[in-house]
Amino acid sequence: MARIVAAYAASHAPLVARDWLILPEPAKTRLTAAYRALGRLMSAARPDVIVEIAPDHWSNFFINNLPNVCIGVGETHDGPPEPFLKDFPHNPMLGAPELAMHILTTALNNDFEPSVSHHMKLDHGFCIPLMRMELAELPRIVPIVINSLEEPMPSLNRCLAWGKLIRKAVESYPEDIQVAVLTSGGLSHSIGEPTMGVIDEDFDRSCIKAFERGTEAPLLSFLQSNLAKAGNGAQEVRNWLVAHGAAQSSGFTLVDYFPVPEVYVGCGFAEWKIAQS
Amino acid sequence: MARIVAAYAASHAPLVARDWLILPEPAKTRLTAAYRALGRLMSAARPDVIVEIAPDHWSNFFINNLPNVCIGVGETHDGPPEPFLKDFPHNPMLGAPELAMHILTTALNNDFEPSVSHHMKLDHGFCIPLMRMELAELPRIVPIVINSLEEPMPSLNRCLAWGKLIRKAVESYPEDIQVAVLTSGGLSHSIGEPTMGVIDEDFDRSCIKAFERGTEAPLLSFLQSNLAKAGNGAQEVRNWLVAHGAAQSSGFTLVDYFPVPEVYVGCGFAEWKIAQS
Amino acid sequence: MTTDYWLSKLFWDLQQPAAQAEYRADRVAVLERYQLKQDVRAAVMADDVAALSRLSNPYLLRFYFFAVGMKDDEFIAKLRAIANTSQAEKHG
Amino acid sequence: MTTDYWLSKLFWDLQQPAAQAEYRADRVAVLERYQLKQDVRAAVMADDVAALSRLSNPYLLRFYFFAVGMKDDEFIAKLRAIANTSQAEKHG
Ligand SMILES: [Fe+3]
Ligand SMILES: [Fe+3]
Repeated sequence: MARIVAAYAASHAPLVARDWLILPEPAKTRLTAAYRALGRLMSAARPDVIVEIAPDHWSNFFINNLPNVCIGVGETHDGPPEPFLKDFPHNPMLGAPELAMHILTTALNNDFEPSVSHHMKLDHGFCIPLMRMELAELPRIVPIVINSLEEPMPSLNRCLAWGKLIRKAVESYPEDIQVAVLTSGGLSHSIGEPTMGVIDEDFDRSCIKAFERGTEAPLLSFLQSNLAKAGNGAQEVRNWLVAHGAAQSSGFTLVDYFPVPEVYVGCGFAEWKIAQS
Repeated sequence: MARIVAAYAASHAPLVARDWLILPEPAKTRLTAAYRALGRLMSAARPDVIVEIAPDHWSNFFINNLPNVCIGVGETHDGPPEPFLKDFPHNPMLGAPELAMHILTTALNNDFEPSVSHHMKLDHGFCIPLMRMELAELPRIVPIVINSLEEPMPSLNRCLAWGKLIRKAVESYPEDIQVAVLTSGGLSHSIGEPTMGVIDEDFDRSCIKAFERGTEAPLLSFLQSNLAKAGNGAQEVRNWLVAHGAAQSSGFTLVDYFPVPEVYVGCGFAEWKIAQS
Repeated sequence: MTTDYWLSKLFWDLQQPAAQAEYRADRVAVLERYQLKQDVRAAVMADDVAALSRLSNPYLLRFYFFAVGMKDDEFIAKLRAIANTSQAEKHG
Repeated sequence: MTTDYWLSKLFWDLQQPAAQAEYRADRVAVLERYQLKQDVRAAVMADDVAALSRLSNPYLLRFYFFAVGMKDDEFIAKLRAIANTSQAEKHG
């Protein structure tokens, strides 16, 4: 049987690639260290497959057919379409179509109705962590897109339920493989709205505390009350909730947190504690 | 408050338009009568909006982003893209964006995660009943696409749950409007598989009986055991299940059923009994 | 069935009348634009209903053979032959 | 916010570098292809951040103004002005 051996969270921002050469040295050093720390943890966990949970930044999907949840079942996934990521080293990325289809059918049999994609581009949200973690070899990827950009979005509760569903699917997958969950997004930031550039450190630190503690009810109630005030980019924390559910809400260890005004994002990096069921 | 005042089922087939002029007279007469009977019932029910539930026959969606459920929230919907429907009289069709968005948000708040489309084409599945019912004036349309063409699909149980969700959404919509549910698809038929052309009258008549009786458990168990053997086109009965749930599973009155080998489809037409809650 | 993405994409794109016309006029040129595996491409060139039926959605398969001008009778006969072959394989 | 489909489509399409280049060279010609309402079209021609911000997703808005070459500082200043205006309206 397959099992979830690790789960990680990392923030992303296009400017972590586009403006990399002009970022102040301290920010660059600390970002590099945080991503690399996750990369070392990931390598040590030796996953065969990464289930990566991230938003699509209008790269694949448009409002003519906008999924709230979409599972990528392709044999491969194209690298990031953003010109500033043209040097992304893993292009195309290998998918894990059997596991992905198993997650899809498990979802449909358990009252979830994701969209499915046989061919996706993975944009900076998916690829910046993968690139900056500097993995020697990239495991196969099952991308799962959670709509975190366009209202209305899946409820916070449902994001947690999605995490549990992913765990259930992995644990009922017959092949004996190791799966890591990686979630990309958050913490506080604002894009294209009047608060653009504002980072809400108070929100970010309280949010991290709520994830660290692990317990679902206070985490959900904290987010219910505060997420909407932390900028539209903070909605990406929905992806963290999915990973939290997949890790069975056992809390996590912070790797690092620091606001990076130059990329507009409160950047958080963490490793979940993995409950073995 | 809005309410569901009626619910109807009608089969469709591209050949009911493409081959209309060369269909045998008796088939044409009986099809005309059945669609018109539904049209008269629909007119008498005076709906402001039709929530129409049907599959997309690869007109809007492809496997790069295939929704299992998609709600059309557009102000208008384009008419059918099929060349043989170029004379479809209502093009574009008016949408009901507020009601559609209310169904979408109700869904997301109740652990459903449909896709959303702000711009859809409604293909022959949606439009053949609308055309042949010969409505003097077309009410506004909220299209809801249920994946019935590509495996895996939403579970039978979930289709019923979707119907109940639609009802809940309509009944919590603040405007005082009348909503009709129209579902399009089924009964037995096969498209592009070795049984293409086979109509399973036994399945169709038993299926109709199970819907007439109304009770959910035997209906679901009948479909669980028999749907897969009635041809891939029979999967469209999932759309009937959605309407059944929306009508609160009170059973229905058959308007007509007859196999039409010339269009490959066992054609059923029915009106649900509407429970008032 | 294993879904072949590029074959399915070809089928899907050919729903457009303009694409159909181009395809009828110059199949080879259109196929250049799809990353088809060698054997899949050969099955397309040979109008091999049986082989293609294992690689895409049956509705798309039907659209495709309708688009390239195969009559329903012939298409259905070829589909039936698949069933008969696999019957024969099972029982033979 | 009311989503304007065609404006959003314009923003979305302009993520493609080729489309961006065409748009910078001849905005009017590109706009012909989008069914924009009169006032929306005028807001596009005037680079009216405030007006356009009410009609599309904020990420798409940001992509768009980046694509047409507006610097982040200027874009953010215009966004702040919206907030200040609506503050003033509320409190004024
Ligand atoms: Fe992001
Ligand atoms: Fe159909």
